[in-house]
Amino acid sequence: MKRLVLIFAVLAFSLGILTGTPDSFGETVDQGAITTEKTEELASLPVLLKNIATSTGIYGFIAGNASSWVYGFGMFLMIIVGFLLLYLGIAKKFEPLLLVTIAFGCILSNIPLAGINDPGGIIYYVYDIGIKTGVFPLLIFMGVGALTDFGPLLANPKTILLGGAAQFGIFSTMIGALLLTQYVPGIDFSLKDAASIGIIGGADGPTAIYLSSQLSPRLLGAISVAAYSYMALVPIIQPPIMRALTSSEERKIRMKQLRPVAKREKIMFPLIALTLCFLLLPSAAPLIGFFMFGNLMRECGVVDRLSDTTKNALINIVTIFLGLGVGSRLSAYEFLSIETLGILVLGIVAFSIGTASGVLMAKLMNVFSETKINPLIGSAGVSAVPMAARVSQDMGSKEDPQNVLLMHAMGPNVAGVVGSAVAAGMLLAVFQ
Amino acid sequence: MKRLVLIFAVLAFSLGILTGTPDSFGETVDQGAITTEKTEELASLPVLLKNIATSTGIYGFIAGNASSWVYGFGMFLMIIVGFLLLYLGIAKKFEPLLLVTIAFGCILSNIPLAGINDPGGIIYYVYDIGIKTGVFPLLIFMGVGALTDFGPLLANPKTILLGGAAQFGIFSTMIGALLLTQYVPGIDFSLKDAASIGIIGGADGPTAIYLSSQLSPRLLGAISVAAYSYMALVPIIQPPIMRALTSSEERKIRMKQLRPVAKREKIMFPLIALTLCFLLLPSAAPLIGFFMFGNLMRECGVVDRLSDTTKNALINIVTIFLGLGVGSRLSAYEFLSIETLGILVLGIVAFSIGTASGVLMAKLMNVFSETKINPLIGSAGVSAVPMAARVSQDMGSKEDPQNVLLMHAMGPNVAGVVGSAVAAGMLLAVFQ
Amino acid sequence: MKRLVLIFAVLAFSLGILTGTPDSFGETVDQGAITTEKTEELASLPVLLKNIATSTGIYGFIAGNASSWVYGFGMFLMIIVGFLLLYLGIAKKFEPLLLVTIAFGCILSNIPLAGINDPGGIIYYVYDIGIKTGVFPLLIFMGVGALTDFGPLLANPKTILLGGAAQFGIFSTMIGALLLTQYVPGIDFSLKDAASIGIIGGADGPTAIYLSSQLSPRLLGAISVAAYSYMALVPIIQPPIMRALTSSEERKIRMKQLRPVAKREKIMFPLIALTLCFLLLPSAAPLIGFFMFGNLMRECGVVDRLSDTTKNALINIVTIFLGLGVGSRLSAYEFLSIETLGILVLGIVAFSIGTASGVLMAKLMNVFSETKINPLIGSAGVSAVPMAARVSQDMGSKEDPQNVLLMHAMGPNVAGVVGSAVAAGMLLAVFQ
Amino acid sequence: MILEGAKLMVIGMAIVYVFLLVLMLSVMLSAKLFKDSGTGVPLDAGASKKSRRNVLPVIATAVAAYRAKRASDDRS
Amino acid sequence: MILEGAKLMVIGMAIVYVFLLVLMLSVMLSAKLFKDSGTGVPLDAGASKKSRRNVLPVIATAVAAYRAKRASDDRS
Amino acid sequence: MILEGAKLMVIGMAIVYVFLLVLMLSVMLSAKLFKDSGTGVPLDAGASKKSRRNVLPVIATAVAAYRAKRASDDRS
Ligand code: NA
Ligand code: NA
Ligand code: NA
Repeated sequence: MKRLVLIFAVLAFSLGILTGTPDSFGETVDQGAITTEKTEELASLPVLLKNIATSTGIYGFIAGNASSWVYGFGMFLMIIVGFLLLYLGIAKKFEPLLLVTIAFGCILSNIPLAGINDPGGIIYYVYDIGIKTGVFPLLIFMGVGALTDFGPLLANPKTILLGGAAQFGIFSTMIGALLLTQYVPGIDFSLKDAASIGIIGGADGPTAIYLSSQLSPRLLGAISVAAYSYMALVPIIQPPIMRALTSSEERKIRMKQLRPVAKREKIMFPLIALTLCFLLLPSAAPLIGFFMFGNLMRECGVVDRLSDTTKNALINIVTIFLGLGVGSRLSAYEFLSIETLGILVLGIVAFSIGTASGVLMAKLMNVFSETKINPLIGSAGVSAVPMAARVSQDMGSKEDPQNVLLMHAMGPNVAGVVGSAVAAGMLLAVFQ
Repeated sequence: MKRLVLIFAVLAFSLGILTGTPDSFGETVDQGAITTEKTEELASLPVLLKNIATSTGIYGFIAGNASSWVYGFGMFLMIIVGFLLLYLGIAKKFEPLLLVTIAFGCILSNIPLAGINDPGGIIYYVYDIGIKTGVFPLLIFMGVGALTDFGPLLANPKTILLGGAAQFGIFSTMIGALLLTQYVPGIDFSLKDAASIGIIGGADGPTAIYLSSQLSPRLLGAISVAAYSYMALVPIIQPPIMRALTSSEERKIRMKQLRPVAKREKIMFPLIALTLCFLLLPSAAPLIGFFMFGNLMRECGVVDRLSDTTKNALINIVTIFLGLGVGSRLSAYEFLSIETLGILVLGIVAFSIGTASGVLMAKLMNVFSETKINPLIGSAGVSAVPMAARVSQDMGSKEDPQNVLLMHAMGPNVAGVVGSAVAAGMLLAVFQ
Repeated sequence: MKRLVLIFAVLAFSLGILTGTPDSFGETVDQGAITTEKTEELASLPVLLKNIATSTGIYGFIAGNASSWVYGFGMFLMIIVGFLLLYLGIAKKFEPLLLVTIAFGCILSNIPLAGINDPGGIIYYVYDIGIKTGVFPLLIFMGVGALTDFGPLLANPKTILLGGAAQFGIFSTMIGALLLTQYVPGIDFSLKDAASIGIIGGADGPTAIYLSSQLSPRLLGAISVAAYSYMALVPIIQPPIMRALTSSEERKIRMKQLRPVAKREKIMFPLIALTLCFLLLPSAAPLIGFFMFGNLMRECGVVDRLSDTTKNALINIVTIFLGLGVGSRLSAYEFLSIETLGILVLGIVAFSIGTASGVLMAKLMNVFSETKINPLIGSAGVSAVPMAARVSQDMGSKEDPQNVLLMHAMGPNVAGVVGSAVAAGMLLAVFQ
Repeated sequence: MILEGAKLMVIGMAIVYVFLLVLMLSVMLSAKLFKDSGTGVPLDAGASKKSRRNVLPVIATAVAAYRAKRASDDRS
Repeated sequence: MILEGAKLMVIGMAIVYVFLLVLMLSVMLSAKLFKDSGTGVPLDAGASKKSRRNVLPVIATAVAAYRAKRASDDRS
Repeated sequence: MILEGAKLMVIGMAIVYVFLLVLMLSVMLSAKLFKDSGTGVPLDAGASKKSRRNVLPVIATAVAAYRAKRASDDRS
């Protein structure tokens, strides 16, 4: 990282010399400053050279500053943020599929004078066609459906309730956002904004992107980055909370082996979930519908070539464009504000409350039920598939190396995805 | 199936209690009824609860009824139709690639208040961009071209004529549709509608979708469902007709082994077909052009990576969206009518006449030719690749277990695809 | 080839008899001439037959002539050009991925009365959505990035300068285009046109398509065809120039084996190139940005599933559509002119000057440097990856069969891609 | 506005739980109907046997993958 | 309107047959020109031999696939 | 207008070379910083060894592919 900075400094210095100091501060920079009206006649060579100097990115960063810092130095800072996200994705392996693509979208969108994110630019199209319409997150959700095995949930349906408890993180964080609005100057979240921020606690990328693209497009960048970053940080955020809320005996609870699940049960599940969705909560139908469509293609066994493509070529292509499009929301104007800081703080609160709620719900269920649940699998209800389930397994085997909780934790884990989608659908119904 | 119904009943009952009886019958339901004008202030809790109850799908089905039954109970019926198509696709394996995706499109499009098929909804976009423009069926046709081996046709070109005879089903069914219009009250097909219905007899999905999307978008749903359903039913529809029209001796005719076909012949074929198309019938150029483009990529041997993608990732992705888009045409308003019944009846007539014409044409050719053709391969001229060719093989080997008709039947089978495309092009030329 | 012509002649003759001579010369042909106003009543049978005859392609070619030859015989000639391109792609294996698809786009777009390239036609959409916006060439560039190994360039960075020299072909050809404008009647290239023609010398397909789609859409067809044809002809164009400019001793120079390149260097390279691009030349950011995005996905090692899809399914799908869209620019009106001849002449000049510049630059570097470079690798700087590098290897091993230049030539080869993108970015900055 | 948030929380959690509860009950009902083979539904007679065979390797694979992951994480 | 349909049927079948007949003749012509190797066209000298080798396995595969399909259908 | 072309050529080649020169220098700097393993950056300790192992087969493959290509070209 230090070396990266060093290279940057050297580059900036050497190039600063090459381009010279711009002498037209205070003017607004318009794109492609070199163009003359009559394209058939270029300016004289010295003028042309000066024009070329004023079309460099360095000049753009400096002169853009003159109209407003968010169009000059701010863009440069956002490019640094982009490189930081690349570092997190590549070197730290934080959800790289999304962070690398978001980072590239962020960098490309913040290049002055390039216009990649202006009407006519490629990333503008990507955002306009795929994100604003909600198409890309829904297609990702279809792919996630084709990748999800609901077997553990079907083998032990009670774990569905754990996936519900974790959604408490969504709603309490929403209230947190409203509290910040009331008490912190410079932060002004509407109710819609608060709902979008809360959904970070759903720990589910496509749901967060879909909901905030519909309710609060201006916060989409910060919310997505927070959601994916904290999903990657689940192994750091969750364990202390889980340890604090459980006794060593509880963490040692062994759960009985999961029964085998019939193929027909797996085929029925997406149909049941879809039916409940259209009967009870039609506003969640796009999310749950595409999720269950992907899952039905996976399980029904007669369209394997479609589900293979859905969970490979299609989800990969859409991921690339989704990342670029989300990255385009990381503009200095929208991202570099005290509100982003607020969102980052609220996001970690959301994850923490969701984790705690899941664990406590498991303990509550143990009060009423004979067959005990290891409360460590409660935290997996926040989603963050499959990271959170792995954390449960990890903590369980620390207490008792023979205890295999992974598959048990997959139940609340995938239930959490459904739960977040239901919460998002309910919020859409209220606000849309 | 019984169990499905049982689950439904239980769900509907339990949910009916949860949501209560709506007290605002007679009002038009507008989408997202919970929204208040000032999003910053929600209604009081009881009002909010009532609003939420009126945003359930159950309420939507019941209240939608008040304005017109096709917006209430009709939508519910169409969802049942969707589940029925899923059943046919999954349990009965009726052309599952299309029926499963069409069924899901049907279900999602008929969910009240969800608006997935309204402007701004994802399936609306899919239909608008991919089906209305004809892009998706043409891309499917390109993929079919990349999957089709014209070798058997090239080895025995006379079988091309069998693919022509089967198109008689198209035109006679068209007349059937006009007869229904004249004599059955409640059925009112225009000449364009009749042509679109007739094309079901082409037994070729993309051609049927392309033609009816251009001539009769309102019938697209019923026509597609009929076409794919009957294509799946070919092993039931064709054998009795074939048996009735042939003697046991005819069914025992052995055909001489097909000669090997040179690679250059296979490369020339798509070019020849394309040339004939643009010289004789330019209006068929989109269909035949993309079909032959796919086939040329397959055969030319220098763009294998393109043809691989065409017949895998690309055709799979487009199939998913094509199905969803076609399913969106299965609205109660358009589907639940006496006309759909007429289309279903006419569709089976189309297949039967096409089958008979193919068989009779083979017998006619045997009158004039030395080298006898087994008339069982005539029925394969209806297309329905490769199902119809398998039926020919099956019936042939029942008479004489040593008789291998499969490859011989593939000739008229693929010729039937070209024949249907020519018929469709001719109809486009007349009406467009 | 002779046989192809023969078949054509026979077809044209037999069909000419079938369709008869049209009797309405001098009228403008409008599409779908058969349609009657009231679709419910068709014309009488003889009229209908006549109408159908006037909707054949043969009639279209002849009658289109009446308004202007470019709408009649010109279209027929362009279809012949399309078949010629198919022949070059398939039989001669000239860059088949692009020439076959461009050829098909050309043929389909020049079919009279079919309207595939008119508003509402599929290839019109392809061009409008993918080429005019620059989206397709950029996605191809992303795929090329995912396919490119910058290792040889990183192992011997001095070879970057060879990739610069070859760009001299771009700018000198631009001047050539202006000279033709001044001295050849019938040729009238604007400065933008000249720049687009010059970029042929970049020997890089997507860059040429991107630049000319932005600066000179009317020349896009001719420029693309010239670029890809000459890229395929590199093994014929380059060797005589390379031999003329080098002595046998120079061609025998052995280069020391390339050092291994660390994974981190490969990860840093796309980031460095992107940084330089946004600091120095933001107008090249779309091209270099997507190129480096693809390369980063390839090298970073954490998003392999994305880079796999990028360099397989995605690039293949986009190639098909890019080819069809470029082919749609091969209209008789724009292609059949003296200017196309000029472009073809200038294209070969561009390649030749680029080749010579690269070789001479290598010799110049040898004057100043201790470690000698084999000047044969200089010609690889024109890009045309990997063909030009193979030519270097080939000529080197002819002088000394033990001399392996291939990997050394890959350095300037990929540097040439970057160099062309920089040149294109600079031209965009000047004109846009 | 915080009151609005509280309202949303109450309603939201209620809806989430109603939905998931009904889902749980439906899944249990579905399990009762479809769990056993030999109930006369001809869809796939050997399915439960097949899936019994399949579930174990799936778990084994998941556990193995997880352990490999943890091992590599520890190393780094 | 039924008369219109009859007209369309006559013209339609005529066009379909004219097209397919010309296609059949062209394919036969093409077969005459391209069937044999050794005619001096250098495109792929060994093609006919190669394709002869290829066609048989193709048929065998198709027949095998068909029989497997029928067998599985019979079982269900 | 030819004068305009000449201007563009001078500026164009200048920009291309400035860009590529700075790129060359940056790549050299990057090589200095990242070439050796054991510099404390934990990204991939065994990378250079691994890539050393990888580069040779890559070259071998490329050369083989090239020779195969040339051989088939000669034959045709
Ligand atoms: Na969740
Ligand atoms: Na057909
Ligand atoms: Na180049």
